[in-house]
Amino acid sequence: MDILVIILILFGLFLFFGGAVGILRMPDFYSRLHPAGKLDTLGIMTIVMGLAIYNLHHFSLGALLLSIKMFLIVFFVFLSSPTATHSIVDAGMRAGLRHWQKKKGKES
Amino acid sequence: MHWQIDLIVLTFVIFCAIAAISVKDLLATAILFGAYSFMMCLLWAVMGAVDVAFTEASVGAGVSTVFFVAAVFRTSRRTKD
Amino acid sequence: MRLIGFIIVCLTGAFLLYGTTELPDWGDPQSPASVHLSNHYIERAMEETQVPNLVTAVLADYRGFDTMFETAVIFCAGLACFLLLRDFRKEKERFYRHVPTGVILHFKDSKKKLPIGKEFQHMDKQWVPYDIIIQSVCRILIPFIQIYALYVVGHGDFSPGGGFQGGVIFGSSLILIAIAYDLKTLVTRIKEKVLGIFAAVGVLIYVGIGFICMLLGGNFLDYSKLAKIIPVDPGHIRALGMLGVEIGVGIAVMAVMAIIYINIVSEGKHDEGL
Amino acid sequence: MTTFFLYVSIGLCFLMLFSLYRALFGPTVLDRLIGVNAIGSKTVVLLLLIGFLYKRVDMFVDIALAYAFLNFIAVLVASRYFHKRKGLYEESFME
Amino acid sequence: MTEILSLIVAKYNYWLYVILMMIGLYAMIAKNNLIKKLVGMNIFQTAIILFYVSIGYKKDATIPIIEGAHGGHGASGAAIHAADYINPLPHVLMLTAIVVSVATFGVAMALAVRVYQRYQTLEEDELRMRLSEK
Repeated sequence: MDILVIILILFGLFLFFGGAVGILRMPDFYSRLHPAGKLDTLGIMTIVMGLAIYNLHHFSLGALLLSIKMFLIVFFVFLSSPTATHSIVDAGMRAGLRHWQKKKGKES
Repeated sequence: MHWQIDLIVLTFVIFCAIAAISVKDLLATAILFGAYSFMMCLLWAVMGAVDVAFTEASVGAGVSTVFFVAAVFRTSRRTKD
Repeated sequence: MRLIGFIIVCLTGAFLLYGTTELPDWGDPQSPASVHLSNHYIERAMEETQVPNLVTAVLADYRGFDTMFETAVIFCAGLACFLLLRDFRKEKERFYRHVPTGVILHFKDSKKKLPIGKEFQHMDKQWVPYDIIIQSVCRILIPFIQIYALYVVGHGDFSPGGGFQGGVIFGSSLILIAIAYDLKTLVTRIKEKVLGIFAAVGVLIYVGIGFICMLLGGNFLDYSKLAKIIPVDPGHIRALGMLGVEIGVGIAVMAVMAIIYINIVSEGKHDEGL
Repeated sequence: MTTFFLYVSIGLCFLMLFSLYRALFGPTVLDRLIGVNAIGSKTVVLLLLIGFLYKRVDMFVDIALAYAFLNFIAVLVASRYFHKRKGLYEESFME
Repeated sequence: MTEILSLIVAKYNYWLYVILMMIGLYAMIAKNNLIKKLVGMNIFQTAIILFYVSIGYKKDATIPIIEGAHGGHGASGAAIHAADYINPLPHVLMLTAIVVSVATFGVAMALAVRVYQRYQTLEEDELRMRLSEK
């Protein structure tokens, strides 16, 4: 069981790492949102699920309720984080931000 | 016991505070102030002050940023320094 | 000005840095702050009040008088926002939008109120179409947030939380209505008068519980005297009194947060906002 | 297992630094908003991890749940600003 | 080496609190914009709150909620030692301080909106100029 938890947490950490590097390295606003929206949501879901499974080690009613609360976190993040990303994209479109184009000749 | 996390987050808080007062756009100040309060909540959770962390989570993430953005919406974003 | 400020700040900082050498180490259990009074709180609060969360016990029982005036300060903040910004003059120029067709009606200088049905929608100067995704997600989320806020208020004795936190979360759910839909929606669903009455009632509940204790022959906010009128186990009566006080604080904080937001975002006109 | 959680949380703190760079030096306001959103999602996980480090996670899960709700509101408000006020850059550029 | 490390762990926090307070004070004195001054005030406030909360922290202690009392009937036999729990008193004082600070922040924002309605600016020097014109 511990191995499953460790695998889930390390996978989530890897996803967070990908998201962080993507936010740092991508050239413009819209392409930065791509890692930020997807990888962070999936990363938080995997890590919290791993922690919830770890919490069920010593099984009792309290631990079960606690794990249900953690799954509630997963559910609400699954619902609200893409909405936040969508609203940021909408704001960028309305603000008139241009998307990035590869410049030929000189580097950007 | 967890002094490592404490020191790292405290250093980030200093960066955030310097950026929040030196950036030349009030909306960006509002957003950076939100990040500042996130880290402050983390700091209090590390120190074991659970209730204070809860208060900061609800106040700093939700209401304080909202008031700030509302005031910037009704005044201007312009600032000279 | 900048140079003077820098010098003053550096001097103050140097003095304070010098002062830190005298302070106890970080996390020292024998520091002066944690040897006198707080040991009594930690060791005795559980048997005296039956509340496991020591912070709530100290906040609402041992230092209840302090918290009462903190609540009063928050109420005064809401009152100050109302008095500073509220503007009762009606907007002369108004726009309405017919929802099915999208025709926009424009009124100039009309004092008369139109009989507006459901198909007409109030429209601001900076009107943007509603975002269906955000609206439907908020419609799902808002009830959960409100139930969670009530849980935080009610469960403040056993886990972190209490009146302040639950009130702020409830208030931010009201703010979420105003953001996802429109400020007009929030103002028509919860009237301004209702919010004001809630803010006052919250403080009144707090003071009233203290006063009832006084009428029953105890000191102000001495919850153990409540056992004369509420038939419960006398060990738990203090926890029950704290719960009542927390409910009062929660109501007051919720109403004040909503009042401040509505007044700031619409400059006191209560018609258009973020 | 506690040591593992400690190292995971220190790693998350360093990942937070990357997002913080975008929040501090982002060219536009919206880039800062992305950075702050990413910091918020890492904070939820870190709060739970701190709870496991204290071995009292039943107390910390409430805070994480509150964050999952309220981080959303802050981002929504800040992006709602751009729905109403056009113009991405500071108004001082216009003068 | 371990002595230096322990000294840093013992005192580094206080140094950073002082630096944070200096940042807030500098913003309050030298910045020209009213809202920037408010942000400086809030940073100052959080530095002081941090200092208070860190006084109550104890090493190897748990959070100030009594363990094993969730059955509702409490009084779980074992005696409670004060060294096992973090000091709750600074938490109480600072908890109310945070909520009051957000309320006063709201009032200050209302004042800023009012000033902007009247004078169309938030910069301090421009405000002085407008005031002296009249």
